[in-house]
Amino acid sequence: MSVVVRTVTRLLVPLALIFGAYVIMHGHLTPGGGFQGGAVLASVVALLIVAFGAERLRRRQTSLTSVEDLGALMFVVLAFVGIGSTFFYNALAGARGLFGGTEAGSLWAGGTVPLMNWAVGLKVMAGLGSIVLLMALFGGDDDR
Amino acid sequence: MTALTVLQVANLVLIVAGAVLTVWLRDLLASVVALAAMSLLLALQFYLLQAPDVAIAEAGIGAALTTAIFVLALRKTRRKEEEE
Amino acid sequence: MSPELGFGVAAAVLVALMAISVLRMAIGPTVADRAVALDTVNTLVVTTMVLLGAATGLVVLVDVAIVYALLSFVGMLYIARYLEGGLK
Amino acid sequence: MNLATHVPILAIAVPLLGAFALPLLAKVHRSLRDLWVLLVGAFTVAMLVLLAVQVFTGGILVYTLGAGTPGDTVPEGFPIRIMLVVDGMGAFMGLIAALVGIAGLAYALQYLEEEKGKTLALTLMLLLWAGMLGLKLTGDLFNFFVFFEITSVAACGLIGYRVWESRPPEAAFKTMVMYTLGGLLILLAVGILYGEYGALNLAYLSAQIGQGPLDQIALGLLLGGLLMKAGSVPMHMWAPDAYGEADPSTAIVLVANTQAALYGLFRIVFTLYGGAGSPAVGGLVTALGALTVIVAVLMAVLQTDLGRLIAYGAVSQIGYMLLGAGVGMATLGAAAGGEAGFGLVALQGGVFHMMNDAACIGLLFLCVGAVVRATGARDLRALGGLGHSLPGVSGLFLLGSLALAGIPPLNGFASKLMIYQAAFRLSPILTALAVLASILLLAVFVRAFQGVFLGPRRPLGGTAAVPTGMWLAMGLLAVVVVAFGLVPDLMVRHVVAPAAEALWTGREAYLVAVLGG
Amino acid sequence: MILETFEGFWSPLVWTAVAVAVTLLALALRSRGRRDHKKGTEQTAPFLSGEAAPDGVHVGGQHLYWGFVEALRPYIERLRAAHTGFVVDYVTWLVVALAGIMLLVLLV
Amino acid sequence: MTVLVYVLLGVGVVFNALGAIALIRFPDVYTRIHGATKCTTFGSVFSIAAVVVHGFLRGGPEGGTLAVHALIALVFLLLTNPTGSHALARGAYRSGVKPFRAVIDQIERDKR
Amino acid sequence: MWTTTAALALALYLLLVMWSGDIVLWALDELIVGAVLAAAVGGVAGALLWERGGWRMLQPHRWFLLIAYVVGPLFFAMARANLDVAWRVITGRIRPGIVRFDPALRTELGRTLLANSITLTPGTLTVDVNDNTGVFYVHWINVTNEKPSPEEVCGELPVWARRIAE
Amino acid sequence: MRWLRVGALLVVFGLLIAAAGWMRPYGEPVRTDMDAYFLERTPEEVVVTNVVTAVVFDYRGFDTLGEATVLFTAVMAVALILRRWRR
Amino acid sequence: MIGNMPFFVSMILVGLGLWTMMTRRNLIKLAIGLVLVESGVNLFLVSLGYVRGGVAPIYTFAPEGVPTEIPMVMPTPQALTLTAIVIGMATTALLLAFVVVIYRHRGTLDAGKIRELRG
Repeated sequence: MSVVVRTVTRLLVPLALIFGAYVIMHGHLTPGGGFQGGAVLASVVALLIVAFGAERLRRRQTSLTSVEDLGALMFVVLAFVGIGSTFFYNALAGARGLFGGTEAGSLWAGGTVPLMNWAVGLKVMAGLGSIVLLMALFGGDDDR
Repeated sequence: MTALTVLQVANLVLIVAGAVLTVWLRDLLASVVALAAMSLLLALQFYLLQAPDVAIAEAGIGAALTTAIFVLALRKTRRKEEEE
Repeated sequence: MSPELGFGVAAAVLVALMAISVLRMAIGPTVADRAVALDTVNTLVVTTMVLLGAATGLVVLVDVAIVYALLSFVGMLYIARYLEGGLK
Repeated sequence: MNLATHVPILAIAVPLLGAFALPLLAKVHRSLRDLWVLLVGAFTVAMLVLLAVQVFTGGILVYTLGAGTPGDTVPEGFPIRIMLVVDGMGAFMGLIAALVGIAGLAYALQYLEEEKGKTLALTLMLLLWAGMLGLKLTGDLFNFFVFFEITSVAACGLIGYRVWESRPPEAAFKTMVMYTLGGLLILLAVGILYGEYGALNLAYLSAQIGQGPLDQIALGLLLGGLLMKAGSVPMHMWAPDAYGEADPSTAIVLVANTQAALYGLFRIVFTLYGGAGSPAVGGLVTALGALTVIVAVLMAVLQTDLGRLIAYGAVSQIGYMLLGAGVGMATLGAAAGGEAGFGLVALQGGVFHMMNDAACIGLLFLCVGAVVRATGARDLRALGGLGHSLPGVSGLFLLGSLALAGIPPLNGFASKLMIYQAAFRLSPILTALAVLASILLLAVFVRAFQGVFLGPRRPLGGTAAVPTGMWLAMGLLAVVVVAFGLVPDLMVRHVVAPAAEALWTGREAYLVAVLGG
Repeated sequence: MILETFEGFWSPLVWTAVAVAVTLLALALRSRGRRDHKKGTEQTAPFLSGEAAPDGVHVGGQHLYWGFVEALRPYIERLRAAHTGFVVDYVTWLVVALAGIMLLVLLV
Repeated sequence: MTVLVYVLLGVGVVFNALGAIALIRFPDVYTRIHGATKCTTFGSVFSIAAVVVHGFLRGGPEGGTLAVHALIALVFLLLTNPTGSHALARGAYRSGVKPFRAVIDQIERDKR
Repeated sequence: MWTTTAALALALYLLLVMWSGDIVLWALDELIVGAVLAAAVGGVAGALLWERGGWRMLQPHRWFLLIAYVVGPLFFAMARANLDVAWRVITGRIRPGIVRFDPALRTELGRTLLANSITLTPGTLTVDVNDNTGVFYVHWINVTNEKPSPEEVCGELPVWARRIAE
Repeated sequence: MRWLRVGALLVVFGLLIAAAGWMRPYGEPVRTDMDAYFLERTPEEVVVTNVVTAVVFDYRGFDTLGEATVLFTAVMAVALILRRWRR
Repeated sequence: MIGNMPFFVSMILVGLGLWTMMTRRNLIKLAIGLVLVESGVNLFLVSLGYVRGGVAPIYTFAPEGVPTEIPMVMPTPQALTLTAIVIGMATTALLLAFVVVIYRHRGTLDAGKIRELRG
């Protein structure tokens, strides 16, 4: 695409990234959360693809799927944390540790919820991003 | 509150218009554009229904990513819908 | 008459304007015309969301508008790039 | 941590965990990946068997996810959280899944080729397995939908595994369209029920549900979606495509997946609606079952592609299950009047046939896999004389086809006998149709056997050697086929009867177990 | 070892025993058959329609039940025509069945 | 100050309306992009400015957050809107849409 | 390199979470989290932002110039543009055409700034920018001269763009 | 065939519209026990102010796990389908 | 004034999607129809959760008197819809991947010509 789009993309990418991170980080306080922030981050990947071409991101494809694996694993492991009581038991909520804040509205409250937000956020970002990337990469050279 | 109701009704009509356009247009790219518009209006409707979480998700996924993969799929295939 | 009501009325007007844009989307002869209409709807939706956030007094709703302002750009770029003949 | 109390969730979560970790482990080393698959499979099977033992000895198991204790089901007289509810039927389906899943995995480990995306296919198989288990064990309607979608996506990914050929992607696309549409219908029904009763828990909804028009419409939507996924006749057309084009290791899990949809159907009709639904449902399901049996078998006669032929056979078997369950449903309303006997037997026959069908059809598909591996062809016109080079496989194929056609003393006969007898009481025509279909099925398989294995020796296009893993998978299923045929009563008395009872009269117990006295 | 059904029972072991006995009986009868049957003569050679079969020929699976299929051709052709392999038809059938199911469930 | 809010809002809505009307009235893609982009962007500036003023008038964390978030939305809008229009115009030109009744088409001329 | 990106990200984050606490306007938690996230963003996207000659924007006076430009000339031009469009919408009097001019800008940032400004200002719309030569092709709604100079098309804007970005 | 199509679609569509008409009035849910529980108890039980997030990640966390699995499955399937294959 | 209109609209979307899938032969149009059905279902779910005069179920910056005097809309349907949206995106992506592969093999998107599997 033209130089205008590329430059604006350069400027927008960090802003969109930090905004996505904000949406994930404040998922338990304001609208947002893992899915939404992950979708914002994934559209950053889509933006990069459309502005700079998919070939430039080909090398990142394996790392994206790895991030997705890690996010999914992290989510399951977080769910396993509560298995002393039950699977998915929110063992950290209100427990006064890190993420165990007792006051609703604090950044450090919610037990496993913010952590799961991050897990799902990374997962959704990598997942949707790699779907778009795979679609863009398919067919590559010999296709028109 | 009444203003909100009016907005909801108007927006619902627009959603139906967008959906009809999506179905009606023969050019697949135009169809995708109309789908994106419908998705946009759908997100506004979610917003009016006081569901900001869903609206954000629909914004990210419906407006950006679905359009992206549809356009990519169109690029890999062909644009016009063949006549019967 | 409080400002909130004014914001609500303004939002209603903007929704009516969206209807005009959807009309252009229906009749626009080329895909580019329809995409312009999409762009317009998009800007109007963002504005409407901000106005409604102010109208209902719910601050948290404004975040949605930010996401829209950021993301609909991506969809537009894909369509533009298709028209341009890129994205092989 | 007391492992025994967490058995239901471990049976779902461990395959999921295994699938998530699999691509990472495959990056480390391939043998580690294979080891991990076997480990996860063995653990899951152990959990499922343990679950079945617990349920059949101790009654319904309820596990509330995220609550303080697993038994904390109704915090304020209202089921808030998602629950896993395992009754006899669920445990039975778990056993089927265990059998089919471990056979499929063992087969796939040897059958799939490394350079053609083996890691991804194994991951998808684990995910399909986990989704199937979730579908069978969950007690929450929306959760049911979510697992339905997991199985859909994983199944379609596996069907399209051989992308370098032109037919599998087509089959996968068609299947995907149908599955997604069915899933959306189910979601719509869930929405309607939620709008009416403000709840998603199956037991709670069951206690509340009435006979209003909305309930009936939701029932119609659910029936439509589930019958589609089960492959009942007017909506069965995706099934032969999918089974026929999938790899054998996938196809047998797909069959079990179809049965999981059937289980969902039973669960909806017997537990959720439990008599409150329309009386027409029983007749409808019976009619569709009879139609499925006869249409699928007639189509099977025409096929020349080995995979498609067996696929139509599999569809006709679904018809038998529908027939049995439909007769049960039709007499459920009259159950109080003392006429219950034959309905229950029909239901038992249908439930038992699920297990038998999984084993026979699975065995046949696995044999086809060996044939394809040896020759690279599946067309009956191109095959022949394989009995010389693949004697063991031809024997197993014969065993499976005879069992499927209902030749005594193999297992297919026992369950079909129950269905015939019970359906005769409802309408002799049904039995006549079913027996006719069985005979035709025998003809079909005689034809397949003649075409593939008999005749003079021909040159092979591939390798005739069958690796150990494939032998193990086929042997496991063959043992099941023979054993259940020789001692069906043990199975029926100890496993099938409790499972059918759980559907037939177990609704009260189910509600009590979830909602408390 | 007896599977009790609604109006009877089924014992596969007894059945197997009987089947084995019948097989033995049949073998015994067979052993008392004609003595002039010799291997390697015309008596065991295959014939196709009265002609001597050429070497290595195999009647493939697709040739079986030709008569049956031919007799039922009108029905079977209609059935086969319904399986169009056309995705839109699949969806149509789903909707048709859904309409039928919903009407039946709602009205009956 | 409430009057200011109303004035800004009124101006914004009027310009937005102009944009939509321009979309209908202009004859070809490029002129429509002209109208739509300029007018809706400018109208949004005024509308959102009204919200910002309103937020600051309301004061406190709520009003402040409202104002700042609206401002951020505005900044993103200002960044993305003209770029999107430019990309679209370029795409439209390259896909073969000729400007309507153009007195000169320099790109065409340069290509020759 | 990445620190500047991180700083930009941090600024946006701090704007987003204003009024969260009492260290000026922010809570300590938010500051820490913002720093970490901004560092992460800098690590991921740092190279991208400053890839080609973006260094100039680090000089603070350019920032003030940018703000002054946006509030002053650009805003004024936008207002004029809108009145212009309004007039044309009502009268329907247009004389469109695509013209070429060379504003002689060298950096990508300057070209971007000018292109976006042109799109927002009276009667003009950037259709294409030549990547190598920096020649602008502009759709002009009221062509008065077929070979215009930059000043005729967009007034003082190239000067400002040069002042800010070069 | 064509009339079968149109008729079936009309029947389904009509029944769906009828279902929408038979629903309880829009905006006035009848039974809200579960949601009232979520709204009241979230600040204490899951120390969180966004109730939707609490529902998504705590009360109905298993659904979210399933959803993450669907996404994972889709990515794996797309990677399987769109990998480099030769004809 | 508004009645059950959102429900009607969502059902109309479902019907439109089904109609598209039943009358159009193009594979991508089929996927578009599926997306329409899905949007209809999502709209239906979210509309179910709306409470007249309610506010978003978020306590941060919520107005005074929540939730006892001012109602909050129901959170569960929103959570369900979130899940459904992501699931829908995943299935759409897979569907389009199949479409691309089929086009690669056959060079057509006409469903009437893509029927190698029949009978």
